[in-house]
Amino acid sequence: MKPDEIIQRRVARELKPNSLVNLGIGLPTGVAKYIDEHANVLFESENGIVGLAAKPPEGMDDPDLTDAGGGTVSAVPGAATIDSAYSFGLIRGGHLDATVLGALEVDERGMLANWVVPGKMVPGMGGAMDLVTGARRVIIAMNHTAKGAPKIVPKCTLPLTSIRRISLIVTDLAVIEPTDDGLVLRERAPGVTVEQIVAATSAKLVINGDVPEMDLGVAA
Amino acid sequence: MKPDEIIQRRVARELKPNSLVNLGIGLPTGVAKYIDEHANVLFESENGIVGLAAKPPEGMDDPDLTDAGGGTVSAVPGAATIDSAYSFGLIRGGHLDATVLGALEVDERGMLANWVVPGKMVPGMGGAMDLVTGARRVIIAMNHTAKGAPKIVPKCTLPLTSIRRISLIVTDLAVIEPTDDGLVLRERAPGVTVEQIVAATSAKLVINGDVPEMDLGVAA
Amino acid sequence: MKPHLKPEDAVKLIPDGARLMIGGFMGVGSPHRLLDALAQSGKRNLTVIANDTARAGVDIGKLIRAGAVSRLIASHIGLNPETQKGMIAGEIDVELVPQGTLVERIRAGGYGLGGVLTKTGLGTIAAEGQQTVEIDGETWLLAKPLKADFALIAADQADYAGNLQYQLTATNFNPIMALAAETVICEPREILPVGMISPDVVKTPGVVVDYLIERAA
Amino acid sequence: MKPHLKPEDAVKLIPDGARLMIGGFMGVGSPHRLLDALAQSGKRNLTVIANDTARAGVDIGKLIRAGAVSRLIASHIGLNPETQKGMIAGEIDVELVPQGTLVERIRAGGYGLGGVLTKTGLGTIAAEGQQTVEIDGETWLLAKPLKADFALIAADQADYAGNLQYQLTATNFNPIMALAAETVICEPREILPVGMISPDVVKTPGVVVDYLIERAA
Repeated sequence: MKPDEIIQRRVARELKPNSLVNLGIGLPTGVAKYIDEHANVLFESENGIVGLAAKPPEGMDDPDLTDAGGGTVSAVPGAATIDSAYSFGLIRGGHLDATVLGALEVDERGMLANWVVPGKMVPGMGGAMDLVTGARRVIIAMNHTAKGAPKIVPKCTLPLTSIRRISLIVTDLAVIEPTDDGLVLRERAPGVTVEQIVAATSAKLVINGDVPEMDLGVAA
Repeated sequence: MKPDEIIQRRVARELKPNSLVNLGIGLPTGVAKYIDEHANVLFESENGIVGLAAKPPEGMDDPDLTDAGGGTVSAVPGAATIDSAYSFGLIRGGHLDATVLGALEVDERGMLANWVVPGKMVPGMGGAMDLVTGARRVIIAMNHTAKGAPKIVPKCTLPLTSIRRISLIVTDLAVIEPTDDGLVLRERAPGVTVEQIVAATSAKLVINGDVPEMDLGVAA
Repeated sequence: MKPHLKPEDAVKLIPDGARLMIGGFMGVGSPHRLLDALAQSGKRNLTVIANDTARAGVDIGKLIRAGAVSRLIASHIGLNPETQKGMIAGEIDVELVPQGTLVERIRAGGYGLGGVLTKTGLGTIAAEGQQTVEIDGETWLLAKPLKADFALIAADQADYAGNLQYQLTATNFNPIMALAAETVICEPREILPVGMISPDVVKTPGVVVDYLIERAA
Repeated sequence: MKPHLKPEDAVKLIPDGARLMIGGFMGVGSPHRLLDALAQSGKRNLTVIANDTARAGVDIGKLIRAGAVSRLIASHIGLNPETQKGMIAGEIDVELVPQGTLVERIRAGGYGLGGVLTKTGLGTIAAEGQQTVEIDGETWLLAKPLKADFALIAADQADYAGNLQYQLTATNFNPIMALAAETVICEPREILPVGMISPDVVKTPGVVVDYLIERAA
């Protein structure tokens, strides 16, 4: 199984039936593919819709129905259009059950940096700061390392997205939960050892006994 | 002409074409009768509609179309429904060209008291404080005296509605404008003398030369 | 499909002492059947957050008459003498709030904002004891967010997923309250299959609604 | 009837140095023809308040490419490298604001509120130099209201009175900006006689709209 699919399948299992979820652009968007269609997970996109669905059939797209990346999407029956103020009312007001976002760095305190690399990349925070501050659960979906360098670090060197601790980190190697006691290693990806995870992580990991393998719902 | 009609006709002449106006319940509501229908003055009611119109024909009223007093009304073509937050966004945000309200007292500083008589009448301020603080012009429409006692006083004895100075006072006797120099007597009602107005007013009035009679647009 | 209840079963969810937001403006846009059931249920010690208490014995006025309300946050009680009497007798603790501030406080509660900065009420007795904030040399009144255990709201149409639309001046506080309470119970005029209400007409997405009141038998 | 203009005449109302709010999200729901005309008009030194600058040379990106913008308040410029280049070269003064804070700042400007109290950005570099407020022992960031000389917005349908409705995700910032500018110019997809849009579907009452852009010839 490809690294992205491992991450997406594992994150999909975190999303509860009848919940409202915002998926970041890129890798997180792909999580939707692995949600049980009967679970009635509802996706919101911060540009203003509750009930976002997959890309439209070829030739059936509408320029006024898009995701937060500006790409055309479809919608589920029972979708609702909202303006930007309402959209962030849902996000900031705690009505969003979960957001799934990428990361540049996560650290031992559970702090996230995902919006700027000073002097190099200045995209702006978009909705990320509101999402990380306001969503009930913040799930980070990312590759464990970037060009071989650990992204889970003792302390973020990049500017933080929020001072609110994120809820869970899901990578192609592991599931890690930030807690008061530090980053607890909860699960290993299929075939990955604890030693491999520790080697790919520059932050200290808390390891309590046996670390089980991820359940991806299918054979990896 | 009855006192109320004098007040209503004179206030009507203050409302500019294409403006958005909120009329308080009671005497101010009656101002609408005297607006030129071609002037396109639009009425908003703080319970949530832009484009309020007169009472509906007998048997044609709808319980979901009401004014701020809860009475059924009709609406003009091109009316718009708004929620309470938007309604007060219009009011507080300076989008309302004028509000016409009654008063218990107005004083030499142009301060208004119109929402409570401690120990006696506790109706609550409803939308009055927002209207007086936020409307571009606040026009007071009231009888000059209450049971013979002046309502235009040196200093309000009742709790203020706002610390924002109101724009104009129109009574059955006079038109008075609060200014930096005090209450300027601008106009007399038909047949009323300056002396009668002064006698019915306990506040000091600034009288600059001849005080013209109100133009009511019709013979009084 | 959204859970749906009869009014008398919905009020069983509400304990004595609960904090309720109730939609409506002089009863227009209030959840009439839900209020009937609540007034008959014998609840005590409720806190009600609403624009007003309608008229004596009508809509929210039924809760007042039933003695169910011990605390009220409202902008206006002038047309319900029973509420005024209860206030003067010390039976109902009434907090009067300017209407525009009241609705923004409810919105702030629902939108995760720390409060409302307004000029309304500044320098009046309505501002007594309240915090002010200086911004660029100007003084603003800080009014705090309001939240509730339950929002009891009314809508014109709902679909099976709980998406709501409102009609005319029956809209008022309802869509704002729908975001500010832990549990949202809506009494719609009619309930339709999913897909019958255009996404652009929905004013409250079903995802924030917890229960629909079934149509009258 | 609302005054109506061709795009090239509408942009004549806008002087160099004007402060503009522009609706849209990555160009979706932006007033395309108005932006075309504005980019071609040779304006200079504009301040733009918008969610983003779309892509290079597209919609608001046309203003960037034309060198018309000297100051930008936005939440995201990541998909327009020309904006980033202009920022790094010091040609465009860019203020990045979290999206939810940006829209609330615009709303506060339009609604007559003194600012926005939010947790978003607190303790990050996005909050540097900003005022904080303590409320019941909690710290909130105070973000100031935004207003503009002009709002350039797009709508789906307008009526002759300027009442507007929006479609799907083309709604975004448009209805919020419609209250926050001195002069509001709207480019609707279609214009209908008064009475063709239900009052309950109108999201922006015509009374706050100053000009409509006529349909393309």
